[in-house]
Amino acid sequence: MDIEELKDIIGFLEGTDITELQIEKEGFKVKIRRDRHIGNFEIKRANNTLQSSPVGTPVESVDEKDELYTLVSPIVGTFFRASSPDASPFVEVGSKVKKGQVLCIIEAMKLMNEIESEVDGTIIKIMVENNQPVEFGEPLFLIEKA
Amino acid sequence: MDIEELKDIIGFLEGTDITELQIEKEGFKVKIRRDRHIGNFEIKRANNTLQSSPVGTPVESVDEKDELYTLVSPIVGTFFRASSPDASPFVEVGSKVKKGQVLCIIEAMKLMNEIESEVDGTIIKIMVENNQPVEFGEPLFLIEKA
Amino acid sequence: MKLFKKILIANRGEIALRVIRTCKEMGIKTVAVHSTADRDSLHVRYADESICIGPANSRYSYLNIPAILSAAEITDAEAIHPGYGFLSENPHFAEACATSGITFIGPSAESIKIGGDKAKARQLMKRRGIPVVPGSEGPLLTLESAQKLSKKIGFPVIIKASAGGGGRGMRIIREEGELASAFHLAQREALAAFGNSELYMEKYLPQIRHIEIQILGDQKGDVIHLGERDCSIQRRHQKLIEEAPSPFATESLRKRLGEYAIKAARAMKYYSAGTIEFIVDASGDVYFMEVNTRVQVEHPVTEEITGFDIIKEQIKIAAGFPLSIKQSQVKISRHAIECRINAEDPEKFTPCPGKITLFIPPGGQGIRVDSVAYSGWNVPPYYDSMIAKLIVIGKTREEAIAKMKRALDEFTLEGIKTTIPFMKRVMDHPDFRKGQFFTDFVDRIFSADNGSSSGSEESNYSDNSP
Amino acid sequence: MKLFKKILIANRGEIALRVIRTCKEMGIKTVAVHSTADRDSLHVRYADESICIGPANSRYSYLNIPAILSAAEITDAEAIHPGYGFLSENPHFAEACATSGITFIGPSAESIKIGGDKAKARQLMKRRGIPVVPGSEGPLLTLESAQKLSKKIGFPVIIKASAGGGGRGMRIIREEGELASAFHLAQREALAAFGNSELYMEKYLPQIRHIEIQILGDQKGDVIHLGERDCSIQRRHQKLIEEAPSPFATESLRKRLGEYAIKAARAMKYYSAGTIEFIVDASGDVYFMEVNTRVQVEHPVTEEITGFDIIKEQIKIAAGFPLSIKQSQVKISRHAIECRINAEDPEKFTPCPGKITLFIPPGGQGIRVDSVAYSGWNVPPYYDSMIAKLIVIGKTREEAIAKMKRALDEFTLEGIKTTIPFMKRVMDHPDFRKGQFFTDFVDRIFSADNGSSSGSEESNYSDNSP
Repeated sequence: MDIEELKDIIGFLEGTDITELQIEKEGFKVKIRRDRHIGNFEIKRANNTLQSSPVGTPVESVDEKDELYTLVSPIVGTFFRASSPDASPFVEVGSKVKKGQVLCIIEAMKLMNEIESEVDGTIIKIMVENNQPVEFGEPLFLIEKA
Repeated sequence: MDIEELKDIIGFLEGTDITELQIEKEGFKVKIRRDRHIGNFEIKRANNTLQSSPVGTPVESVDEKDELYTLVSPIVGTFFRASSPDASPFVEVGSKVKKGQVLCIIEAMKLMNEIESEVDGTIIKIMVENNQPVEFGEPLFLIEKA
Repeated sequence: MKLFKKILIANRGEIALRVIRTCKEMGIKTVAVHSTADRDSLHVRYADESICIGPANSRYSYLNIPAILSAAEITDAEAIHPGYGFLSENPHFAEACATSGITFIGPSAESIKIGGDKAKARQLMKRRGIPVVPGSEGPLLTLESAQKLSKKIGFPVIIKASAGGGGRGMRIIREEGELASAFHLAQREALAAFGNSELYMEKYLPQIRHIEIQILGDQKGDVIHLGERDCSIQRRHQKLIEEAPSPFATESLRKRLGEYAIKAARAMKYYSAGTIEFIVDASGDVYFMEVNTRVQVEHPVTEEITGFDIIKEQIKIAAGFPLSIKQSQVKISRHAIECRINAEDPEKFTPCPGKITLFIPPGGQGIRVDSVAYSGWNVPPYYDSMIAKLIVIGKTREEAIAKMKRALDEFTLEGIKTTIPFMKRVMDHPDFRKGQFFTDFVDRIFSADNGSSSGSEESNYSDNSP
Repeated sequence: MKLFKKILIANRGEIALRVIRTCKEMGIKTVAVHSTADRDSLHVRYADESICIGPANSRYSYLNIPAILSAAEITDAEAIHPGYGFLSENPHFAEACATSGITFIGPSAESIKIGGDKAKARQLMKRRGIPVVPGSEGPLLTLESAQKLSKKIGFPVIIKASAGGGGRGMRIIREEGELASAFHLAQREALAAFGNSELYMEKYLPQIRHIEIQILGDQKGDVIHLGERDCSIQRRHQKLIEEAPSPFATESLRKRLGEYAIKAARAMKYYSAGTIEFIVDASGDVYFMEVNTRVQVEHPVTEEITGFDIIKEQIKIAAGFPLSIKQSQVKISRHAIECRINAEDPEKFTPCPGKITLFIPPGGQGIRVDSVAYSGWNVPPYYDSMIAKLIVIGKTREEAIAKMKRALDEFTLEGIKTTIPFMKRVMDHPDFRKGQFFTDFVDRIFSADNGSSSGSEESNYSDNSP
């Protein structure tokens, strides 16, 4: 499939209520999803049962794929890439990091909380600007696992 | 499958309540998911447009199948199977009827309205008890067309 | 004297539900009637019984007198509440109910006839000493009489259909040259809309307020009034926002309007709930406009400032009870505003029926919602576009406006266009906030949009408000 | 003195939305905080900003003081409204707010401490001449002292946790033989629930009413009260239905309770909104029970009979404004009832979280709904099961009950079980209708079900009501 075909499909999807379209070519696979849910809300839980929940696990981080890891903020606060305004950032995109290495600081209630990497790997993306507020669970770093 | 086929499928999905469609070709696998509407109401019109409506046609009767015909009440009133309490019913199940033949009386505002058959055929079912109130559009007789 | 055991509501939408609510609170059973297009309507769901009376076209359903009376007969309903619109101001319907031995919950057929004949009502009120806008004494039958009269009262003049309402058959004439063609057009429009080409003429007053008085009268002849409503926020003679009390009314104006309204009701031997509509011009002069012989869309604002239930009073009066409220018990200490939320484009006011995908009405203190909408409901394209009445109540007008802004902000109505954005604009407009507006307010804010490139809405009136 | 520009609401559900509504009407910006389970909550949707502060478990989110204060800091909120429950009666939180330079919208940490220590509060009130139920002067530290005291005041007695609330750590002891094991169990329960095993003892009064007085005090020391609420319809010490005024209260009882409440508030140097709870026994004797140092779930019934906005007053008081209401302006002329609609089985009261497939709240005159529910919302299983407060307002108690019956009937809430059927039973119960009920009402109607095969609910009390 080339870009023109892709554009064609994207254009065609405008005005439909299709929310997801997956195509795989080898062996062929199509998946079309339409969202006919009410309203603008994304209703996340589809059934009434108690689901596996993050109770008791104040920090959750999401594995996107096996090789990618998203480090999310475990607390609410202000994100700093360096230990002081004059210091150089703890990491940059491309930095190799070790599990336990400090990646950033989140200031909460005048306390500087050092946030450590939970995996060995390479920083692929830094998702928050320096000196920006972050909420609980907000993605901070995308790390390609070593 | 090419793009045209894909568009065709997407077009086909419009107007259905299918929310997810998966196809895999090798070994063949299909997954279809339908999202039923919220609530107990049967929401009858699915889009916003003015549809063919019974405006100006105060009497509507429904063809169930080609050979079956449902005569519905064109007015609100009380259903009588005979012209007077002592008289015998106009028709019984099994009666052969002609188009224009009186099948029952609906009393409304002290007026006796004779309700005629709109087809030739045989009475299959009488759907309302004698001396019962009927509303507009309520099925009265099921007739097998001759 | 006994209350009814069962009432049939010959209407649909929010007013049908409104009547059902009061009946439930009074312990009276209810019968809903509906067209095939309204099977999923909440008034059908919430009534004790329901009867389908015809197809979507209201001529064969909600206006179908035999079907409605038959429905009352087969359900043993003792009385019919007509709501507003449809058959509510049809004297033949009131008479047909009487003939069928069913109580019509409204005034006498004779009162409805007077209310429906604008020219006759004007004459009656004038005789009783109630000021009317200078104009024709009786119907204007010929162009010649129209020309003669217009010279006497002076341009601009307005011609209206005697049988009219809602702006049809109505023409403003600013100079003599326009008269002839306007007269014939209005005649034709009146004939088409009301089956009656009779016209009458009035002096046209450009900057006016529409202020009306809610009255209640019993069958013994006692009449009280529940204060005024200001309905000056209109578009093409359709009310959009109503409030009570009027921000314009002084104590003396209120008293004068109340006295005129009671005099008018007595002149018509009026009983049930009704409304006497007045024009109040910029200098505070008052003129009788017309009588509405039914409950009105905007009755909740009066209910909220007085605490009374107007539908309950209507039902009790129809059953023959004397008025349970004395004029001295009518105390007004709060301010209420109603916005009519319509399924319409908020700029062009074109109807937008369709499916409401998410409906979350505002809640909390001082909020009243009268609506049959719900998540998943299809607004049918066949009827009135009003889908909700949002009423707010505050201790002061300022508080009520703050509440209305909050409520409009919170009102979640997805899937169709509504007039909510328009209502927000009005609430933010400095003239509205100051209470300085006339019936041309809506036209002015829209023409201001087109006339100036600046988006800000400046005051259109000077500050020396009356 | 200036009002706040931005307030953070450290709560969820209807009370968070309740605070947002008043803030909007006051022109104050709002920050919602939420757990990961509450992303789709209406309080998040309707606030100006929102911050996720932790996971579903409230210990790490709604009870997480550092996360909440950080959220206030990064959003520049000047004040925090704690709602009810969660951190609202935690003096450390009030102090932590002060340390962070953020105004806590509530009373002083000192007042919260007194309110939280039931035994100390009793002592204080007793010294000020407010009657308390006969019982222990200070905490009961040993079984021996409990045995001694119980002999003095006579069985039955009740032991309660000093730090308690909501029925935990509470035991009724009808004879001496039950005392030892009950004492130890209650100690253990109190320790587990509140981290404090301190108990106190009171004479147990079997037929009592729970009547409380809403107070408002400013930081200068002015205190007024807004009349009483009757909260006697409870199940296991959880209020289910509240009303104002109390059907039991005479003018003289009302006056007495009001005077005691103001005296109690002054004794605590209380400011903000608060509630002084009393026990009133069948003979009309009054005893101080406890102080609630926050806004209560049932505050709307008082708002509806007085017309005031209690949250607005709280915010103004916290900003340092003097009380804007004088005692003489508090006039009560209507009757309000609140039903707490819980996502629970209406027979067994077990929680039933899950997806609400269709939500149509009742509307029309005299109906107030405070709720964050909507069609399609998933009631999360992690928190309180209350999903809506339905409040009705009538001119009389009879009218309010008729309205409540109508509103419960109309309330459409599909997909989960709710306590609506239970509420309907109460509204139809002759004892409730007569206003003849005590705190054992709910147990009585359920045991009546089990005890008799007849389905009819007969009066459980004789007609010589006090």
